[in-house]
Amino acid sequence: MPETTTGALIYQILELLPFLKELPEFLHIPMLMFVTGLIPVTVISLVGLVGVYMERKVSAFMQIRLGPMEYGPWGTLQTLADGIKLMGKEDIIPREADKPLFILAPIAAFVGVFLLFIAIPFDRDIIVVDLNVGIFYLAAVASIEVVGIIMAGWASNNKWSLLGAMREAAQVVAYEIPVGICLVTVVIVSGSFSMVDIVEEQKGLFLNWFIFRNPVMWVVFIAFIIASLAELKRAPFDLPEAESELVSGFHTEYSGMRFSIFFIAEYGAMFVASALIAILFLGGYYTGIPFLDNIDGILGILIRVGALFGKAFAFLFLQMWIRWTLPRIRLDQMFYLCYKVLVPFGFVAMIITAFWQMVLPGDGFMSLGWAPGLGK
Amino acid sequence: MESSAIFAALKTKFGEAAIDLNEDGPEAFAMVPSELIPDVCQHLRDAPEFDCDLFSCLTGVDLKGLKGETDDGFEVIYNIESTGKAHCVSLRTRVAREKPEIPSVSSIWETADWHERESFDLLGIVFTGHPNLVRILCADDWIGYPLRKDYEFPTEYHGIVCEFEGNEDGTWGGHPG
Amino acid sequence: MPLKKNNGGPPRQDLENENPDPLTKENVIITSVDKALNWTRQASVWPLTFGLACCAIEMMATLAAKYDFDRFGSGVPRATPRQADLMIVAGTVSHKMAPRVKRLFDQMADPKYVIAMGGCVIKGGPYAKYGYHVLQGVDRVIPVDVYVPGCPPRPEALLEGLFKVKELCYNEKLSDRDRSKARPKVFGGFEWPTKTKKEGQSA
Amino acid sequence: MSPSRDVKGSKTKMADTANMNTNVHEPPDVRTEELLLNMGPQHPSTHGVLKVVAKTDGELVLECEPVVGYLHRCFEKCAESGSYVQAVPYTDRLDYLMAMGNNLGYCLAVEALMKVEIPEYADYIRVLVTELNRIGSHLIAVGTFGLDTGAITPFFYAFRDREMVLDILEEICGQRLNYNYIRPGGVAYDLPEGILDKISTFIDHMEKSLEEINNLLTYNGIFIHRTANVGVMTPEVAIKYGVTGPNLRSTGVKRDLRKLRPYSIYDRFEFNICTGTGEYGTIGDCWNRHIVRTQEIIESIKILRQVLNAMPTEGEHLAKATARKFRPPKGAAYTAVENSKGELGFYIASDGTDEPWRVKCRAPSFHNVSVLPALANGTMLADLVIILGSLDIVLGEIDR
Repeated sequence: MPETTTGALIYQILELLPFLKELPEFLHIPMLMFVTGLIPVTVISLVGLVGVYMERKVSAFMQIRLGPMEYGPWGTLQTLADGIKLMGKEDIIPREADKPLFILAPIAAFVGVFLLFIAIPFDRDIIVVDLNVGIFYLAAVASIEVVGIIMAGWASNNKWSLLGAMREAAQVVAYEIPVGICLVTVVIVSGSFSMVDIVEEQKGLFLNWFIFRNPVMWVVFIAFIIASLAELKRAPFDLPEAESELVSGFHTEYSGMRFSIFFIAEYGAMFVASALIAILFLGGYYTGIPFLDNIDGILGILIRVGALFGKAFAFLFLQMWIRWTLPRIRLDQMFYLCYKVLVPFGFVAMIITAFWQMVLPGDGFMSLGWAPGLGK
Repeated sequence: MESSAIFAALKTKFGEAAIDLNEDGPEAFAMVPSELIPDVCQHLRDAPEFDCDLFSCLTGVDLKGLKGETDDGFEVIYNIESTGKAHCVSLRTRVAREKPEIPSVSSIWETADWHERESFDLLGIVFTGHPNLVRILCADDWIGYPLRKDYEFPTEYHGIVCEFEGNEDGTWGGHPG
Repeated sequence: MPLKKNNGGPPRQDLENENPDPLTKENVIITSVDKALNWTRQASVWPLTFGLACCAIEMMATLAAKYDFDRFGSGVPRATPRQADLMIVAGTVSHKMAPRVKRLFDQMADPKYVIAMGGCVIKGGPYAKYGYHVLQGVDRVIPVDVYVPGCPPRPEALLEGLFKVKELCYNEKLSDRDRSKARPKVFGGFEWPTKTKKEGQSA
Repeated sequence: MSPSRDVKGSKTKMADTANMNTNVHEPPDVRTEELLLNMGPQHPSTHGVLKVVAKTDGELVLECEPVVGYLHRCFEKCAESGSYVQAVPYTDRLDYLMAMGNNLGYCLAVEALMKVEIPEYADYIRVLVTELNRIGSHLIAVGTFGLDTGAITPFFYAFRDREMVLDILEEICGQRLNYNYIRPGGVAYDLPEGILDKISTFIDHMEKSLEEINNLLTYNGIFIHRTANVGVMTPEVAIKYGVTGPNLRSTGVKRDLRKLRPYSIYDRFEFNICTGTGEYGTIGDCWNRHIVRTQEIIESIKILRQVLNAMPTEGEHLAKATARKFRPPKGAAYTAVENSKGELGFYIASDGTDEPWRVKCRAPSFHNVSVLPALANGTMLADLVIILGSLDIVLGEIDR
């Protein structure tokens, strides 16, 4: 295992694609950037396709319907058709819109999500860059998407869009705080900012996962799920695009390809958040069963990547379940939940965690002797 | 309170000559001169024995061409109800076609506001003292008062042909083809 | 896959002879691409949530559990015209509403299709003769692709209308992509009503 | 403009500022503007083609005004241009969610003019179909109110049950929405065979299904937070604006025309007048308007049970006097029935011929929507949508 501090994946790609070394030297860095960039883009697009299909099927089954059925077996080609159709639609930029901002906005939103993927470890070695400030980086970059959305709302020159964008700004700024508290708590437990280190810390039996580390990590876990829903503007926090109130919110004036970029970015962000929940609290790419995690070779990689994807999709399903069940909350209630519920509870949990770490440094419940001998 | 008792009380308050009663038809009503309408309505709402707080309906009727009717003006019918005492009152008044003006009762019941706008919109009855007497159902620039019996259907509205196209054999309906 | 020639929609002008661009003339590559693109387009016809009257309730019933528009890829009703492909004009169009219908149609991105749902939208329906304020057929304001008669049409009829739209999508050629030119001519002219005061703000 | 501030300014500048009619004490960069929002006629939550012009300060609605008339279909002109029976299909299209109730209201008004006796069997059929239709109408109200709050799934559950109502009504009269079934003097056709069993199966199902909808929506915590204490209507405000039906009853006023002035044969059945419970929020708020509708579904089921028990197996379904062309005597009458939205009144003036001289419809939604500014001014934009949804308006009868 290489020391995962400077991007193991890049070195692996160099090993896999020896012709890169034969290229002129000035092309090395751009080609590397291109190849490594392709991976997040592919993952985002695939996740977008699967996510939208899943959303439609999940909603259908919750609403006693069938959902897409006609195109492809069980309608599996439906989202592909939607995507290609959207590319072929007329591209409308309203005359009164702020043209440069209008064009840049979806790109900014997409870039925000793209940058998130860089720091997500799919396996010990499958990570684009394992930054030593991984969590810090994610928290910072997650806010880029909101810039795109505010740009979209402003540039559209539409009152509904503007209201949606303002709601989004207020919402994201508010929920950065509980998200930050949750991340800090995790860092207190793991003792590292690096994403790989955080997962490695949870290796072993599933009781090693951070959610079981101390009695209050549950609170942090739930607070993080709620806050991530709000950051993702998913129901019941879908105020920026509240269909019954703001028509379509910030993307009211967007059509065709630009609209689909927003859409893909949204689903990409949903996946990142789900994966992040798995990484921070539920052992990331580890299954929690030691003999499975210790398998080497391709099979081991598949198991670990599969474990992460499985956990992430479980939370994706949770997000959809919540969306299709709950009504939307109001703006003031959203702030109430953030500042008067999540922030205080998160703070208390953080302080208790800090004391717990001081008194019982080590493996949480494991160190209490509940399951002797099963540590890592 | 029976409607006959209400009408008797109204007669004593506003004078025998002013109010004409008709209790033969399917609905008993009091015919009130148009200038007295706000006073009668105010009294009906405020007097504790009447307490008519719910304004049910306001109907304008064009009398032009009605059989056995010499008047060619408009009749306006007020249906008023008391939710507390569970009795109903029906008032009618008539205005001339040339000058269809009735004092508004929208300050007495909020409901009358939209009803009077509707009667103005469809029949052209002017309710004086109404705070916002503009068209409510038809488009703002609509011409004519459609529920008048002498209303002529429009042939064109903003470049759109409005004339009724039946089928060639004079029937009405069928597939657009 | 519905491959037979559509005969449900109005006749569309053939632009092949007028088109000087050799690239868009039909050839093997273009027709294959056409087929693939048309397949995606007919597979995902997103309707605009735009209900006017009784027919809108039947449109909602079609979207709901028993009939389920989503089976055919149309279960994504868009609230904004920019993202919709299909405008189902469901319900009576009055003269007051006609400019808004026209504007919504104009705001939609091409390629766009229109279903006239119900008797009122097709030709005034029961209000044709005495309904002074009812537009006698929405095709006097916007071009209509498929007519679905009924008062209101059953959800099955609306689904049939959707299949007709899918046929239209499927049979389209890249050469007449600019459907704004290929649309049937609208009978009546249309201008915005001139208004003296700002609409909706009563004095 | 204080002269001390003008000393440094040039002469032209002084002239300019003197012409300007602005307040100099206000810092120029914190001035905020009011936003004029046109909600509708095409908007997902205006339940049709209503337009609401809202003056907002950010998310706060300062003033709002409903603008109606986008669906003005000239019902009154059409009704007076044909015979009495020909006007029945036009009444269907007033409140198209409760067509049977409209038919009934219109026919009762015609019958009041005619003074015709209705066969008892026809009366039972009328109550049967009207109460079935009331269940369907309230289900739509419940489902779309859920949509307004952002809960999408309850809408599908409500529509599933409504489809069952529609199947029954379709079997009775051949149409799904606009039935044209109740005629002056009775009903158009006899009941089909075996329909009573289907109805009794349906109402058994409906009782269970309503619990499901209640669990999913009515007692959902977020839903209660969104709707309780929002748009509180006092009885005084409601009566002042002519609000009737479930909206008025939610404020605690026990006014149901089926009890107050029993028409048809409603005096034979036992049922409660549902009023706002105040279980959550205050009486007269959006949540209480919602709960009144769900409870009225149960009351309708109660009435249906009694109808099914007491109903004669066969009989005349249409009075002889109105089976052919008929001419009511000259006169006019106003009759009102309790429709699912409120008091639906018809004022019909007869000139003695077979065509009505004037038909005026007192539509409940016309009044219910006029109260919107009184409830929504000063609330938030999201609440405006909720209040509008809780009033359960149908544009077909507002604009007629």
